[in-house]
This record gives sequence, structure tokens and C-alpha cells, in this order.
Amino acid sequence: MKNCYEPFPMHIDRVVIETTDATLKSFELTFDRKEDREEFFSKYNPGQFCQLSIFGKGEAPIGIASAAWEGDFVRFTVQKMGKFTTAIHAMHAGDPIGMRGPLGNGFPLDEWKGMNLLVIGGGCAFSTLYAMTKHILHPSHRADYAEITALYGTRNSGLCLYKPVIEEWHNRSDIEVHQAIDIAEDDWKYHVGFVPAVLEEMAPKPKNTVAVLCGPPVMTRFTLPILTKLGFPPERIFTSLEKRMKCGVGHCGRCNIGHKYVCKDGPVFTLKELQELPNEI
Amino acid sequence: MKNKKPSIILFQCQYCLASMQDQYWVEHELPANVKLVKVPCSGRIDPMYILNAVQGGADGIIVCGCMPEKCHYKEGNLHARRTLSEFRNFLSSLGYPQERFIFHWMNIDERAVIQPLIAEFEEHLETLKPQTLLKTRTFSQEGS
Amino acid sequence: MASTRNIKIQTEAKRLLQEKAVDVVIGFKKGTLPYKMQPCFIHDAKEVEQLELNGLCSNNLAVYLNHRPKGEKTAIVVRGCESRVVQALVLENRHARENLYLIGVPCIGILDLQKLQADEQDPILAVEEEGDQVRVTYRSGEKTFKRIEILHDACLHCNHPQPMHADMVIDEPGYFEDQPYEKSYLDSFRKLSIEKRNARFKEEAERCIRCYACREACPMCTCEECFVNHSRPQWTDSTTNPAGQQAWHIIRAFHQAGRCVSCGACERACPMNIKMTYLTDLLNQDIFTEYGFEPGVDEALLPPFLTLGDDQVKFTDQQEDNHAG
Amino acid sequence: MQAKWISKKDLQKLVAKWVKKYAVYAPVYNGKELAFQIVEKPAQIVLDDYLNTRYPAKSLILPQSEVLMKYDGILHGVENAEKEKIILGIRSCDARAMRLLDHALIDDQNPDEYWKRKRDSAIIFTLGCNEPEETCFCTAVGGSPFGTNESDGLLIDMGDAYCIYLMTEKGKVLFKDLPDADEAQLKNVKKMTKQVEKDMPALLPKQELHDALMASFETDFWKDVSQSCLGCGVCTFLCPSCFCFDIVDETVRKERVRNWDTCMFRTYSLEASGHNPRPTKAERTRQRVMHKFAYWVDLIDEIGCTGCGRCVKYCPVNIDIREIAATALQQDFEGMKK
Repeated sequence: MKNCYEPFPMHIDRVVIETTDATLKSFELTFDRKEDREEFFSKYNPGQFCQLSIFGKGEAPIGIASAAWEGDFVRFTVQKMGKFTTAIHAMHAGDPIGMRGPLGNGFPLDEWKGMNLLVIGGGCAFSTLYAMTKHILHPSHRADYAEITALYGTRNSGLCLYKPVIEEWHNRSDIEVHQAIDIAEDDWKYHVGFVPAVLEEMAPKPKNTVAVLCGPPVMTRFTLPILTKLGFPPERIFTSLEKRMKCGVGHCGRCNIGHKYVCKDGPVFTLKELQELPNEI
Repeated sequence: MKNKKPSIILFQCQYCLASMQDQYWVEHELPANVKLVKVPCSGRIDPMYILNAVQGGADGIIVCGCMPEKCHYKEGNLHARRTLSEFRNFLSSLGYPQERFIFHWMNIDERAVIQPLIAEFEEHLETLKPQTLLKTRTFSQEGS
Repeated sequence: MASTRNIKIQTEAKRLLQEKAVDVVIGFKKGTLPYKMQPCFIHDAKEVEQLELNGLCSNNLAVYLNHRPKGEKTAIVVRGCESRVVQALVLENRHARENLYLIGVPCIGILDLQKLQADEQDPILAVEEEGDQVRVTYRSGEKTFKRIEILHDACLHCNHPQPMHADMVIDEPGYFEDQPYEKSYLDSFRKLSIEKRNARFKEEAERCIRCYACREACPMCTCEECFVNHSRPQWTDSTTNPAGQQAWHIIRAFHQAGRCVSCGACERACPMNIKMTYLTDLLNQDIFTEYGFEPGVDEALLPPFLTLGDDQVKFTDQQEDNHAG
Repeated sequence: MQAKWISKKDLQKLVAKWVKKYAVYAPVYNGKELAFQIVEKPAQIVLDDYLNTRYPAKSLILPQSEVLMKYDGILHGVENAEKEKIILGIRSCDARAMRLLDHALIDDQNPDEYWKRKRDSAIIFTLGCNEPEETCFCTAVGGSPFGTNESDGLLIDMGDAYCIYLMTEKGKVLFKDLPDADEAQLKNVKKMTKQVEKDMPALLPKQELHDALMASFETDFWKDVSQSCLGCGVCTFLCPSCFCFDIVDETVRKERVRNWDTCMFRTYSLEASGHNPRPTKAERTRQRVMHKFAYWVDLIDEIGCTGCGRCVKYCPVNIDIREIAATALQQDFEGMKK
């Protein structure tokens, strides 16, 4: 059995500065060993995360932002925040790095087959939703799902992630994309306002639809009631949580909400599951 | 290992070396056994820096600061003098003798004083055994 | 039967709460074990009968002042050491003195559980204090001690058992009188060879399990973030290895130089029975010799590391002497 | 279940034999206190008149600091070959805690190699408690001073001899040459153990307590309980069933180390953004108590506290988990909710 604390040796293949203020960068990592790559892709399901590891700086759990079909790399979008993320922001293509994963449950894509998807993302938490949407938009998966609607809100247009791809989505017919920013800007073509308000305005139909929600806690707190108001039942509202983590495999104890561990039993939970757990987010 | 020179950590305030030659010497020509830790002011030297040096196995510690009334930050040197001399007393009661830890307050007109000072200190340290009492780390360089 | 001391404390607490002079009274109440007392927070005048003070009250109550809601009017039962903490913290601008009401109690000393329970495998079933006598019932039988035999070392070396700066003092005799500053017990340590001192220090420090009970029990440890928790940069090992253990004990003590009131709460909180007040006492003795300063005693004098006094002049003179000589 | 009989002298002789082949850990007086240490001479072992060690025996399997990986450009897991261990004289509360930790650290997908390796190489003999301490409450949380399903064998002190119940093959092998205990002896043992158990605290209503605590979650109960808490780690570090750990890099030694960590520290759940799901002592105390009395019940239908009483005895401010449980059972939390 493999040691669950030992990271895969990886290298950074490409670094993309995502936002105009450069607090968000995407890192594409490639595997040093073939067997690690095979192991990773045999398990990977969008919505999962990895523990990135830089010796001396520790580890940090980061959501996976690439779909498996994109290539032999794994993408992570990292916001500069604490000790680890500051360190990774200083790294360049070609630098070695460690990675453990994929960890967590990911989105139950099989369960959702045949249904409409409503994807709601805010800020940098959009990364795993991006991976999921990309996965679904692939020709071999697209037919499994009905209509796809995405709503992506950022504070301003400069903070929008994956701009070229989202631009392309706007022109596609198999996905309906809404974008929102908090304050109006001159050449902005889309919605202006907070995600909950825009969502209420869009008024998506709850029938046969799954809502997937990832965003900062404030956004989540105000968007959930809107979804409920629109008629989405709690078992069809999915969200992904964040906690401080160390081990990532349910041993070290700190990421629990009630008896569930976010790292092992999550990070994706339905609103129904969360309602049954103590309120400690 | 017998001939190994005593390791010295030199904590140096960046303002007090007035002469260019001395400055250059400290920055580029220090003997290999002396490590320079440049600080913006002697008042910036946290006892933790000193302790890290001690735990890392430094045989001697020199703290260089400005003369009274010459501190760039008005009274950083006074602060350093108060706290660090007490810390020196404290360390000496726990296993790091005072003679291994010296202060040097520099004068503006001082020229070529630091070189003999270090040499003399080194000579003195050579008469002592390598410090082991508070050494807890087995590496040669240490950070601060 | 409540002792007259306790009754007087209760009466004062009741008066304060009834007159709404304070929101809460912090004191001690009976614990769940015969040899432990619990800190308690009385909000209601009806509950004052819980208040008690005896030799088993091992904590320094002033530690709770750091966690009380802002602006709360707090009355606190203080012995000598606690009263000095309050004064020291007020000087450091940690608390507003006008929000505090100190119920001073002349100290009767704190019993040392370690001395009380020399054999840890022989549990204590009851402790009764009667003046100078302390009767302890163990599983193996009864034993009577003189109070002085089982007092905590910090209390034996205490020179200000009488509460200072208190708003009222309970009129009951304490066990000790105030004395001039002297920590002569340190002499035997200072006289040891450097190797022996070092060995003594290591023997204590390296039993540390890094639970930080000493830090949390200390009323003077008021930092928002402790140096051991700091991650950028990481100051020292957070592991229980000698480097980390020694660094913790050295720097913790040093942060208390000229601040520690020598109450010994750290030692009594330590689950591993590590001796550590001697470290801060060593520092404080130096500071007393150098500056004549005792933490928490004077109402206006700042601790030596918060002020520079007339160092500018003194230091200049000293340097001039050096150069002349 | 096999029952053997051995005189105390013979046990010493047996241990003398074990010492040659195994690493034998037993309570030994180390100059300051009793602690589990490697035994060199059987005479060192203190099994009579001993209540429990202060430092929990979990440290033998989950040491306070453990090197997980070494770094030389990439991180490599360390694999220390473990000598087979015999842990002799551990109390059944501590043994039960080890079983709980098995649940926590060994799951199907990602078993903790370091724990598993040490655990598999250990043979554990518990020692029944003939005279439990006043702080002991194993019977209240579903254990017993003579718990048999926690370890490989259970020793019961019968004056000048031990009665040994052997539960596993590993245990049986070590005592195979001994005579079986006879009927009369076993009857005496039963009588004695029954008497001891009778004087211990009564069993807590597990489910009722679980429900009460769940109801208490958002009430001020926890604020009151935690008011005197100092926020140190004594209760959790000395707890035999606490297993939380932190993983840190010691750059100087080029090692990635895991250290015990505790939910009682502020930094335990503090996130890089500054958000802390458990910002005050109230939430942290709640986490400690609820993890033991509610979350464990959800997970494996057992209380996660083993009743050793260490947190009660060593808490600097005498916060008593027994008292918290008892109060929670009596409170009307529905009425307290904001």
C-alpha cells in the first residue's frame, strides 16, 4: 500500500497570471513518473482537490482546475494568501513541486446524467467548477446532460479567471453563460450586481435541474436562500467547502464538521447533508 | 577537526560602520568562520536571533551597534543594550558564558577597529572549547 | 462552615452585584476534585455563596481579565500576586483600571500539589485546612502537614503576599508579611558550575510536551500571537525536540523579564511538573539589581524594557570612560 | 477465551525471557514519574499499586513527534523497521483508546502506514484495575476496568498471582506453557471484578447524551462551560484517544514531521484567509467534548472518551468532562436556543 503522506514528485510546466492584480495564478503541473500519472488519472473526478507540497513551506489543499481530457497535466489556480501560497506564487515553470491526490469525493457527475445543470461560481472558487464544466463540455460527455447554464461573478472584470475560454463559451450554443461584476465598468457587456441578485433576475427553472454552487462564504450564505426560494430542493443543491487541512485523508482531525471530514467525505456536499450537520462553517 | 576555527556570528547595524574600507571588509572579506547578519539597527536584534545562533552552535557572538546618541533611529542602540545585555546574563546562567557574547559600540571616527576586534575575539574563543551546552542543531550555517 | 474570610468575600461580592457596581465577580469555587478549585464567574448576587478562597486556589485569576468582553465592569478577588499583575497590565495599557474592582485578600499561600502528592499513585481523598495545619486524607491514610511544608515554592519566596492597589482589602490575616525583595533561593543555582546549571535547565525543559499550559495560565502572556505559533518566519521548531523545547523555555521566560510577578501559576499548571519560575526569577533578580524594579509594585514606574530611563546619559558616560581608559 | 494462572515471580521470569526477543514496554519509574519505557530488567516494572501513567500510552504507537518523510530534492517516506513490541500493564481505558485510534487512522482508502506498522508489531497486555482512581469513569463511557475486547490479553492481579485472559493468538503464544486457571480461581476473579465494577460510575445514556449535545450546539451552554478554560493543550495531549496531529517541515533537519496538535489551540483551525470556524474557546471546547461524546457515536456508535480521567485530573482549572456531560443531560437546550 502506498504511503498516503508521500507526495508525487512533479514539475511546474506553465504558469499563467490569471487576474490583472496578479493575486491569482494558474499552475500546470506535470508528473515526473509515469505510474503516478496513471494512478492520478485513474482516480480523478472533477471537484476533487490535491495537497500541493513545497518542502519547507508545508502543504496546502487546492482544487483541481483542469479536466482530464485537457492533457497530461493538472492545473491549479492559487490565490496568494498565506505562507504556502506566497511561496508557490514565487515559483516558475520548471520548478519542482510535490502533489498528493486526487483527494475528496468530487462532483457526482454520474448521478446528474440527463439533468440540467446550473453552475454558480464566485471569485477564485470557480476553479473546480471550471474543471467540471470543461469535463462536461467535451464531446464525449456533453450528450449525457441536458441544458447547462453558468453564472460566474467576480468583483471586477479584471478578476475573472480563464478569460479566453469563458469568452469562447459565450459563443457556444451548448452552454448559456452569464457573467456578473459588482460595480459597473465601461465596456462591460454582461450583468452588473451581486451573484444572488443576478440569479434571482435570471430565475432559472428548478425542474430536473441540479444547482452547483462554489464561492466565498458571503456569496454562499446569500445565494442559498435564493435557490431555495426559486424552488430548488436541498438535495439538488451542491456546494464545495473549504477548511484548514493538513493530512487531506481524514486522519489529522481538523477539517471536521460534526462527524464528517471535509477532506474525506467532502469537499462536495449537498445542502441537505449540510443541514443535517452542526452549523460550523 | 582540531584546527577548526571557532564560528562567530557578527550582528552588524547597517549604519554604524562609517568607513568605506571597513564596510567593504565586513561585507566581502570576512574570514570564512565569521558570518555576518546585517540588521537595520542593533535595536532590531531580537533575542530569538541570538538564541538561534547559539542553538546553531555559534562559538561566539558579536553585536555591533552605534555609539550613544548616534543611533539612526534615535534610541535603538539603547534598547539593544538593555535587552541584549540582560539576555546575555540570562544565557550565561543557562550555559552560554558571557565571554562568548560581546558588544561593540562603534564610533564615527573609528577606522580599522573591527578587524583586530574580531581577530582578538577569535583568539580568545580558541582558548575555550567549542560551545556545546546550548547547541542543539547540527548544521554549520544557520538562519536568523 | 464557611470561614470568616470567605464570608467577607461573599458579602463584598454580593454588595457589588446588588448595587450593580460590577457586572461580574471573578473568584474561586469548589471544584469537582477534593484537591482542586475552579475559577468561577459570578453574575448574580444569589450565587455569591459559591465564592471561596483557600490554599488550593492554584490559578492566577488575573489571567481571565485578558479574555473578558470589552467595557465589562469586573470585580476580581486578588491575592498579592494577582494584584501586582493587574497593576502591571494596567501600566502596559492592557486594561482600564476604572473598569476593575479589586477585592484584595491577604494571601494565605497556595499549596503545592506536587508536595501534597509526593506519591502520585496514592490519590488524595480530602484536604482540610485549619489555620497552620493542613490535613490530607490519602487512600493509604491520613497525614497532617504544617502549611509551610507544603506551600508552593513561589509562595515561599514571595515577598508581597499582601494585595496592593486594591479597592478594598478583606480584614483577615494573611499567612505572610511583606518582605524586602530577595530571591536567595537562586544563590544555590547561581553558584553551580555552568555545566551543572545547563544540565539542570535541560533536565527540566526537555520534559516539555509543548501543551503551552504555562503560557495560557500566565496572566502576563498577553500576546495575540505567540512567537512559537508564528509561521512567517518560523522562529523555532514546533516539535518536541531539544531545540524547540529549550527555545520555548528561554524565550518565554525572557518575554517575562521585568514583567513576571513570580506567582508560579505556570508551574502549577504544568502537567509535567516542570520547574520554570526560577527562569523568570533569575531575570527579575538581575533587573532588580540593575534597575531596582519590581513588577506591579510601583503605580507609575514603567518596566525597564518599556522605557529607557536615563540610559542616553549613562551610556554616553560609560563609553567616554572606556575611551579615556 | 483462554484463562491462565501465573505467579508474580513467574511473570518476572517470563518477562526476562521476552526482553531478549522483544522490545518490552511497561510502567517504569523514571526518576520523576511513572512512564511506559523499554524494560531492561523485569524488576523495574511497576505493576502493583499503580493507577496509571500520566503520559498516555498512545505515545508508544503515535509518538508526540514522528518523522514522516525525509527530503533530498523530493520527499521520501521513512520506513523504520519496527522490532516487535510487547506493551505490558497498560490500563484497559488506554487499550480501548488504541482500538478507537485504529478506526480513526486506518480507513480502507488511505491507511496511515506509520500507525499501522507500529500497531501491527505490538502485542498489548492490559492490566485490570482492582482499585480504580476517583477520577476514573471507564464504566460510564462503555468500558470496564477489566475490559477484555481491547487487547491481546488481560492480566488481573489476584494477590500473589495474575489471572490472564488471552483473547488473541498473538497473546496465547506468549503464555502457552502456563497452566490454565481452575474453576475456583476463576470464580474468585469474577467475584472480585464484579465488586470493583459495581462501585464505578453508572453508564451514561449514549444516545440521549448525543442528542442533548447536538441540541446544545448553538446555545450559550458552551460559553459558560468554557469560561474558565485557559486554552492550553493539557486535556488533549494527555488524552489517550485524541489523535489530531499537525504536519510541519523542519527545514534545518530536512524532515517533514508530524506533531500532536490540539483542537484547543486557536491556530488549529485558523485558515490562511484569517477565517476561523472555531474562533473562541467556546467553539473549541465544544469541539473537544462533542467529538468524544457525539461525533464518535455517529461514526461507530461508541463514545470516544475512554474514561481514564487524565483531563479531569490534570486540567489546570479543573474543567471536568464528567460534569459537562452530566449538565448537558439535564439542560433544556430547546429553551436556550437563540
